[in-house]
Amino acid sequence: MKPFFKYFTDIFHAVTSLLTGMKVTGRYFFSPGEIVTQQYPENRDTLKMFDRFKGEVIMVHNAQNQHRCTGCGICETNCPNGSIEVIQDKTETPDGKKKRILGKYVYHLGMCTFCGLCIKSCPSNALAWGQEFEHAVFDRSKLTKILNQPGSSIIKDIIE
Amino acid sequence: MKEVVNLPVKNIEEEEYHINMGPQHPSTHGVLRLVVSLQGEIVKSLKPHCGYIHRGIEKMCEKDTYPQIIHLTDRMDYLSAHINNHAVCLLVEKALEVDVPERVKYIRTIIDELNRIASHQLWWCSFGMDMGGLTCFFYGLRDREKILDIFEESFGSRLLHSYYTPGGLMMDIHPNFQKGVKAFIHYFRKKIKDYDDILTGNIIMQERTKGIGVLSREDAISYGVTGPSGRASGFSCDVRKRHPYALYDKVDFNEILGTEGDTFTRYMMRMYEMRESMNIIEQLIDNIPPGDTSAKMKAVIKLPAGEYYQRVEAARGELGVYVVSDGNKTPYRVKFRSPNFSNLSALDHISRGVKIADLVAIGGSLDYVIPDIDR
Amino acid sequence: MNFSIYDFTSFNQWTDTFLREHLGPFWAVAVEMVIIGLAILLFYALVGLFLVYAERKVCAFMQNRVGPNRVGPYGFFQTIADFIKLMLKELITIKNADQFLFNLAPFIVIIASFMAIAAIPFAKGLHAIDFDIGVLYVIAVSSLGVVGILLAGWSSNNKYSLIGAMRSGAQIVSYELSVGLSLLTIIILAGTMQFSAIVEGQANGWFIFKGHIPAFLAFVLFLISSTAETNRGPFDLAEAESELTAGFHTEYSGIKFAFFFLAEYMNMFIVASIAATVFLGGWMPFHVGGWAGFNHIMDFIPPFLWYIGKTFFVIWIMMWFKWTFPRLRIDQLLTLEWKYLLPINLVNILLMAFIVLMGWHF
Amino acid sequence: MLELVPDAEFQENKQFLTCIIPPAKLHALAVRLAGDADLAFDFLFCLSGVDMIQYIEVVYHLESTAHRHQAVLKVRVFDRDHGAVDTVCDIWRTAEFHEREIYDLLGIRFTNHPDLRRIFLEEEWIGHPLRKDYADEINIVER
Repeated sequence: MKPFFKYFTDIFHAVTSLLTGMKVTGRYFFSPGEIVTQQYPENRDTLKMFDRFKGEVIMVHNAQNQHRCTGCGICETNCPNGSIEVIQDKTETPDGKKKRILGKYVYHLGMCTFCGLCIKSCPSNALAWGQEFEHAVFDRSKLTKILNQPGSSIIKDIIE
Repeated sequence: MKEVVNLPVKNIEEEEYHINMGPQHPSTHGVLRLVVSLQGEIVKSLKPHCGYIHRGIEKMCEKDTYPQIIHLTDRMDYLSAHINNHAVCLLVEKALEVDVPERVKYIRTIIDELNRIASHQLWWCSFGMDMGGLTCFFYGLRDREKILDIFEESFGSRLLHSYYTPGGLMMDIHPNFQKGVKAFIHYFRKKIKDYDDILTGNIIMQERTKGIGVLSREDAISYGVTGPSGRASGFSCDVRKRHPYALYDKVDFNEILGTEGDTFTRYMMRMYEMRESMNIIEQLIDNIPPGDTSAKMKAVIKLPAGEYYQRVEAARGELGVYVVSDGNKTPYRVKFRSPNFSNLSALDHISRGVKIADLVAIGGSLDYVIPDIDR
Repeated sequence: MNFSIYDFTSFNQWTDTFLREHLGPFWAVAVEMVIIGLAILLFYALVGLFLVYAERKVCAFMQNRVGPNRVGPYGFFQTIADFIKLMLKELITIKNADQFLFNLAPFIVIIASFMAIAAIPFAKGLHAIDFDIGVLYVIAVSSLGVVGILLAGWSSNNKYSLIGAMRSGAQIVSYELSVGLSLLTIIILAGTMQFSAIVEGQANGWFIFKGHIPAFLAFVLFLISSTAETNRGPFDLAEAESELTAGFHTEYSGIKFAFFFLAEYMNMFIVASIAATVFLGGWMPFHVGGWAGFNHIMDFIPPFLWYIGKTFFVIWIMMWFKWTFPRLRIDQLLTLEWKYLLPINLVNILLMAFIVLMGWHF
Repeated sequence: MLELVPDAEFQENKQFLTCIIPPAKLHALAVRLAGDADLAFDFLFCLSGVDMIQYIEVVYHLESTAHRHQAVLKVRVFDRDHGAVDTVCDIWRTAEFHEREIYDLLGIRFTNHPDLRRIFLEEEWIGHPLRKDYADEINIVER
């Protein structure tokens, strides 16, 4: 007689377990307030990334188009992937001495792994994370960026 | 006219049927190729072929300095990136005999456990999908998103954080971190009931997993199956208990051991572990002491010549880092003992004689991450 | 001439006499067949497209998503866009595949589901053919589809496809029994196999209420076994995507794949309409004994809408199954049929026969 | 251990008891280490190969799950082209994959291994990438 009852209790347990599962999906079906989907291109105006979001490496420029990079190249040695190339330039200070300044700061976004070692190691805090994340381009060469803006110069009070 | 070929008469009963599962297959969770010999629906044997995403991380490490290695470890088991980072950081700290501040230990422990929960959530949803319950996939991802948002707010990225550095942390946690974690735990304690309702208790799921893919304790040790999969077989392999690091010797948590060693026990281990991780976080989250976020480290880190080994408990098992240093700023040789690599080696053993559908379930319960196997 | 949306019989007779007067009997029948064929084709396409959309929306809501919402309002034209895309896609020819069978298979599948639609009464007088063995005809025709699936799996020259097709064969052969037996339970109650008569028999109450517990049990059994027969989750072993990539239609592309896809949804529609017709009163409105006012209001809703509403309710339940449960294993699938569904069904028939014999039903 | 392998050489290591043994004695010692009730090293948690230029070292990290002690065995192979070590995958099954990995990346053969094929790289690959003298102009960029 025992297997006979077991047959029915098995069916009962099976059906209740299935109904428990159906209760969950059924509940979500009737509660559209729980929908978590974000309508991405539509919410672009309101979409704000977190301050620390690692979108890309940028060089901070102030209102006078000045940056803080001295062109020392520490970031370049710290980068594990070779995605930074600092091309140095020489300039003459008013008192006639030769001084190293930044010529071009080349940043290969396509090679960057966003480890943050360049930003951490920079002695003059010239670099920061940008929050831009829509990096898709049609041509790979567009991923190579020059971070110092044209005509920019170094802030005067930065000393090495 | 087609040519009539007289095929040699074979005994059909004995003939095996080989199928290639992968490299592109929905249930291999990446590019793993399993050559499965079938007899009807029954798996006779299988041969894993890995290496489709072998990137030579160990070779690359030989060229990089210690802080640079960190970001490579992210890319091994990308689902427990923080824990991988932790292994290298601990190794460097041990070699240099640096004491990291208490605050760093607290934060690292909390984040490791968060990472473990996130990893198990992704495992849960992909396991559900392997079983054919597609809805699980979205519930798991929905809840994992909450952790990733916390990560993104504090560390700037969602998956590959590179947050730990030798000696400390890249930066301090975000002021909202504690609030966010507490809100998440409150949220997830409710939502984990959905997991149980929809999959754990489900009769179909139980019937499909109980008694399938049994791995005995001896085999688990012999195959080096660690993590939740090893503990399901009763192999007490939790590195957090055996060789405590960070704060694991101070917090109160249980190492849950299974006895059956089947797919269902492996499943339950991870479900328990998610709850256990939440307990650990709750013990620590309110007590993070103030202090520095990094110990004093030299600008160029050079390990004294010698050999170092550090083990941590990653989400999928024991992760070991073996470094041979010759005193330079780059390691001489780095070897990662990745948990999935050893776990995969047991797949052939435990999936003999099961059906294809079970093979998928077993694979899901071993929870392999292919980049970690290939490295 | 008194046309109404409640009764199509007079409309049909009027059309028939009109055509016969003007064209003669042979051409009248030919024109009628063409009209019916086109109507069903159009209906088929519309329902198929809508069901795909409905499935995606239902599963999205169950999964906390919004589902398709880009093409048209609420993504309503998404499936049309998908269909156009599938039509324009390249038909990949498989090397070493049996080309003839490979091309034939999708047509068999779709024709089988097409034929089954003919016997279903959508409203009073609105059906293509009213057989006196309608139920038998539908069961017979709807199981033809498995031939197409087997052919598709065999001719693709793909191991996954073959495994999927063989699973499907085993599955449909065994679940056909349960479908038949659970319908038989109601046929005992109705005393006829003619669909129109079955529906008429439910004028004073749906069979699911009239037949006490056995009828309800038969409804549940029919739901389970018909879900299995249409190869839908949790019984979608033939195309189990996590095991067999896409099962029997792995190698199909473009419009041939669309045929399989449409046929799957149409099969679901057909079994749902049978469930609605046999168990839930077909196009009969919902009446509660004694509530004359309520019943009067219910009569105002056109029977066609009643029928569609019931059908979609059954379809929704089947979608609910699919998006909740994990998939069964092949041996469990057969265990479920032979150890549980079949014995219960047999006992159920006995019970029903007893009830009918004693006249205990309403 | 000394009585079993008299020519074993112990190495200074802060973390583990390290012992360098000749390749010929490895298998016998491994059987003993795994089988002996007092030692019971049943868990091979890491198996790695290191190219030391003069020789290639195979490192076995062992742990006993019962007694919680750990030890390291090292085998030095001096023959770079045809160097071979006895397999231990009959004792610790996990070694099967790890030995294939070492064979693949460092080129040490393991005798009696049931299925010694390359594990990550394709069969046609020339060279063993983790060796220090491995050169690949295309894929390895020196900085």
